[in-house]
Amino acid sequence: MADHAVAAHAVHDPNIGNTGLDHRKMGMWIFLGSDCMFFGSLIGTYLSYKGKSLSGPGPHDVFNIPLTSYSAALLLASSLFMVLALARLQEHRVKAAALWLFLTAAAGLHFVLNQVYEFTTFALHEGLRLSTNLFGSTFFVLTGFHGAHVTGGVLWLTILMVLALRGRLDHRDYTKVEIAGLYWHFVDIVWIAIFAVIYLIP
Amino acid sequence: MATQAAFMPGTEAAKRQSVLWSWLTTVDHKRIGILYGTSAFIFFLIGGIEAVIMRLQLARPDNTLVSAQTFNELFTMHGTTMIFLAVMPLSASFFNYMIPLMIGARDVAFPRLNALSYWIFLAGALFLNSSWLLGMAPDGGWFGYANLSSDQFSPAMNIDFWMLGLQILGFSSMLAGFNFIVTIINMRAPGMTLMRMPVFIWMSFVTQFLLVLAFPAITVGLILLMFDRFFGTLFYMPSAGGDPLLWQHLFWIFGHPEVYILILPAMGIVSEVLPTFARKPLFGAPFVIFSGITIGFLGFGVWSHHMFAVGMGPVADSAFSIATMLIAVPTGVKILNWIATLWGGSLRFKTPLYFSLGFIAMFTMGGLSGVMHASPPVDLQQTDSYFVVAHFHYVLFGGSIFGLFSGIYYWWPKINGRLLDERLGLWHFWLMLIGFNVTFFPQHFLGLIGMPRRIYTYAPDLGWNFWNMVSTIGALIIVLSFLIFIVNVIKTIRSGTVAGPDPWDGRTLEWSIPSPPPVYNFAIEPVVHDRDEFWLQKYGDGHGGKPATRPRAATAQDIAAIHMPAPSYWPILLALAVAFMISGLLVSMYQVIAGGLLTLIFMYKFAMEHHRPAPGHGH
Amino acid sequence: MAESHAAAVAHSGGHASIRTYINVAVALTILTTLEVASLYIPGIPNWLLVTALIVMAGLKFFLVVGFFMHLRYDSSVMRALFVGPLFIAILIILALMALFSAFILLPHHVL
Amino acid sequence: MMKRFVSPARVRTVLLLLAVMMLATSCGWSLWDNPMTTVRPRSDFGRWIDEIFMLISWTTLVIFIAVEGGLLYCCWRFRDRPGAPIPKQIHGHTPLEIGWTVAFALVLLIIGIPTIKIIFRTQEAPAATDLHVNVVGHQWWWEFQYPDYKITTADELHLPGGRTAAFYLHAPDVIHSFWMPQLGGKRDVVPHRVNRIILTPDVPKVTTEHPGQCAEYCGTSHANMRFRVIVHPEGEFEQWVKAQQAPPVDSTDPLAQQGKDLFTKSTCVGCHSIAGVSAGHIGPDLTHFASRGTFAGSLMKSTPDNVAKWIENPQQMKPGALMPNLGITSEQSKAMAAYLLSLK
Repeated sequence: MADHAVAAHAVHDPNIGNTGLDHRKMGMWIFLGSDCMFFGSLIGTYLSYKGKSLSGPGPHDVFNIPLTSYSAALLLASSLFMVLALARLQEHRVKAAALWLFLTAAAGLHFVLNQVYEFTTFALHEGLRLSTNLFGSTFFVLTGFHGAHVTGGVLWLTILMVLALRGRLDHRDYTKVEIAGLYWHFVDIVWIAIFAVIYLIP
Repeated sequence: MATQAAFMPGTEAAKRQSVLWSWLTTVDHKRIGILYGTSAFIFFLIGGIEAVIMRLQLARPDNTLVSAQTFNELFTMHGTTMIFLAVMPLSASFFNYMIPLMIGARDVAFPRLNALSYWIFLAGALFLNSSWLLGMAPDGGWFGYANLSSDQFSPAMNIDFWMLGLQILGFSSMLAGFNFIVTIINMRAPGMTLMRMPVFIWMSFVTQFLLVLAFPAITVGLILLMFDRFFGTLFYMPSAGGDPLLWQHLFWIFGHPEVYILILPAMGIVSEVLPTFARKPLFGAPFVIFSGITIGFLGFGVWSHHMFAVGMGPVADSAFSIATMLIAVPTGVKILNWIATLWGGSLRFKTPLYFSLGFIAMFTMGGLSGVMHASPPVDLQQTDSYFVVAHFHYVLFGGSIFGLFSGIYYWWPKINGRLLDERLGLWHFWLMLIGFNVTFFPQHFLGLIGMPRRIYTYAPDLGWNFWNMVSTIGALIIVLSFLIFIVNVIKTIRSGTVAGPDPWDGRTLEWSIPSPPPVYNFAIEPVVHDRDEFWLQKYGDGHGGKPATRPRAATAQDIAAIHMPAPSYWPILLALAVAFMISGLLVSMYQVIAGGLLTLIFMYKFAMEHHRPAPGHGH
Repeated sequence: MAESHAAAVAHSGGHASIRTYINVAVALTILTTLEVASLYIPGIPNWLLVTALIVMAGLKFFLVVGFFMHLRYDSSVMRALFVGPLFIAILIILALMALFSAFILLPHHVL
Repeated sequence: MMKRFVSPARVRTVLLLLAVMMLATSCGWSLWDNPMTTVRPRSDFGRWIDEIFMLISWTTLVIFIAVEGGLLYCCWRFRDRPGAPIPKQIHGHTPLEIGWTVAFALVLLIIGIPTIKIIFRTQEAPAATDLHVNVVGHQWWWEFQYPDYKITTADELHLPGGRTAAFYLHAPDVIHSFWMPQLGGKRDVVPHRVNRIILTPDVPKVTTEHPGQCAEYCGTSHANMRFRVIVHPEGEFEQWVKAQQAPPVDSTDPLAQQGKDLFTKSTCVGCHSIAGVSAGHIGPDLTHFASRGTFAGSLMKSTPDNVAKWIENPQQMKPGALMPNLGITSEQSKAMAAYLLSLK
């Protein structure tokens, strides 16, 4: 039966369509397109409500720009780690790929922890909660959903790393890692937008 | 995936599986299509019963058949059911069954994801309807306008059922959308360029984009509502500066493309049925296709025409009015192209053609009344009145339902292998056409003489009595027509005339294979030269060109080499976990957490099902 | 270098070389620094700050999508699948913003 | 199976159907003159809308006849005949298709240009001389305030014919929609936002009544959120204003006296205001309750019977109403009804 399957693989990879493109990768790109609309709606909500809170605190009472810049840098660096992991995998250097995957996930986790710290500071020291004012509602929901995306990505990358360390992931699984990478970079570009539009623009 | 034991009819493994288990774990696009279609029809009947109760209540002024609360629940659930649980899944059933057949593929790109979409849909539908059993059916309208939907004004769980149910259904639709976009782009038979795709495939393709791009907007709207209701945020809270109109915008950014999600598949079906029964190609297919794309694209820029009365100011009113009128152009082009398809043809009047002609006639009326309220001043009189009720029933019933039933009569022999009864089919058609017009045409009058929507009762001295009674009688005629359809199905499902592979002298690839098709659809992958490939194989191009070569006959070896995806129980388990997690929001946070963990674990299992086994395992 | 690049392209639908990645990462770092620094320029007019921030964020966006996500090298199908929705999303954000300031907002207590 | 699509029997059926449809439609025409009709406008605003509605109706009627006629003609002319050859495989005709695309666009210009003119004409700024009316949509009744005259009334809107009125729409709870069909289009009443309608009612020969209703679903008793617009001929409006401004006169009727006593001692005063008696602001102002013909969201005529029944059991008459059942006996409610109906 196994021979059978291998033969079939050799003839035609079921994941490659008649256009020569990979189903999974194409599916991921459409998902990301759809996610653009998701974050677009959230960012649109934030911007529509900008400056319409009836009470404080406002964005510039609470934002810690140096910390957030550090977080932004973390995500950018993790994006670099991600492409390096992919390159190593392609060179059949599975252990090195696992290392870069680990660093990517670690940077992501660090980002999430920064966010947890940021949220608790806002809630406990600045008096900004979900129900404080419109800014609190829009800010926490927007950045919270981004944080949830990052957390999901960290989980995904960790699983890939473990698989690689256990010898269950190699260059044949390039596409599996690549689509995880696409997702990861997307989370990064959403943060690029959030960082500029929410944190930096006065 | 080829790495697992292939599910082949007639093998020992297949025989050992019980029938039920094989349906629960199926990943065959045809079976999933049948599941979608059957569920959708059942929900269509439920939505229909809700409609009839409302019509009975409104038959007379000051009627007391149902209470105000029940009536509000009825119209909320009627709208939600018909849109999300009847028309959309009925379209989905055609996407599932027909897309692979018409593009010459053996399955969809992600068969297990396809099963997951269905099970999530079913879970969401059952969740939504379970509210009836608890006596807490949603009562905020299918549009659920904030801030009536807020904690303050709707403290009971009715709105929660609606909000969470819609969220679940949204996941299902988006997953299906990803799947079909990849399927259509990536799995077309060799030679089938985009412009050689059948028009039904094109319309489905546009619909999928609308699904994946429109649903995120309502997902966000619902998330904000959920946070408002459960976690005390202020998004739709006027007292805190929140604007209830934000909901309306997010809802209609989704809601208007949704209208095209409902109508485009029906337009695709009509574009297949007319050429088949006129025995000539669709007139100006590229125009029809580009019209569909234009409608889809413009559909994202007109949402505020549902909100002309909210006071957006003259500039926004004008902009959205112009955009809305622009959409009438591609729609009108389609109608003329369909009529031109009939011109010079040789029309064989079979049931599917009747329904398609009914579609054109009724949809035209819906389209024209739509042009009326594209004009904001006129809309100020017509919006939220029965005129609008009449309008969108002409579009969604006269359009979508007629189109979808055209598809049912057209493809039923392909799916079931037997024809539906022609005489009963005509009875169904004529009663439905008459009943439909008797029900909904008078509602134009009612709207123009001032009857607002969503009222459970009215005073006797406003001149609405007669037309309401007429409308109710019409609704009963519609009920009769569907009873005839059910009789037709029961009568012919096992004993109808055997259809054979090509009962209508069809034009597209699905008619080139047996009815019902084998699990693998095509024994030999077809090579495509034309939009009407099968017609070309049979008759040539009509300009003296030779008929296209048919694929060679399949040998036993060919068939043995086909590998179909193995059945899987992870889709249904994952769907259950998702439903368990989301329904936990109504029960306890522990259930949400447990459901979330289960979802994660099942997702992992789902993803790893066909991953290479660890080295040293088995091989 | 060129050969390995070509090989890589042939292998997996194409992507850039490691050096390109590093260059992109450096560019991203510089842009981020500039973004944050521009906040602290004394007396910078608001419109200039906003424009500069949007341009820089747009550049970063383009760099990540184009190079890290290989969209520059990928099939035009993939590009269309992402850029189309992105375009619609941006239009909708802009439309929402326009709608929410264009409403007639009279003071609440005209009574 | 369907060889003879056009048989004499079928033609007769179609003709019969057409006759029935025409009959039905003519019934429709005679029904346009209903109290809430939108096509017999009685104000400038209503007429502007009607003008453009008629323009669109006639335009679309022409298209309708052409399209449906063409469809029926095709069905008859190109029906399958026994032994017919395979028709010519025509794939399209580009100039023709471009032609009708452009034609549709031109038709839309006919509709679009006047539409935009009227959008702007109907949303002009109010003038200082306009009669200022605050419309407040409550779940489920309407409050009308005339700040210039310091009058507040409920479910009954009085307007002077021929004078431009500017309505400012307020919603303290959820979204409603203010609709006076015969006087023009509706506008939503949205919390935290003040929308406007400006219109000039025609001068009627005699005092005219136009029913109106909430048109945006607003909860359980949405259907019961009605009101009446009363347009006065010249001079009469001022009389009405004077009557409303006057304080209520105590009735000498002992039953009414007893009712007043009950009213002032009950929880009624917490919600309702009667000048000189109570100052609640949750329910309708009752100072001149008896001057209005209807009450409770214009649901019922103000007869002693109705009012008493309502006080006893409001929930039964208007499901979900915010006025609770207060456990008032039928004797007490009769007395209170007598009191309220003495408030002319």
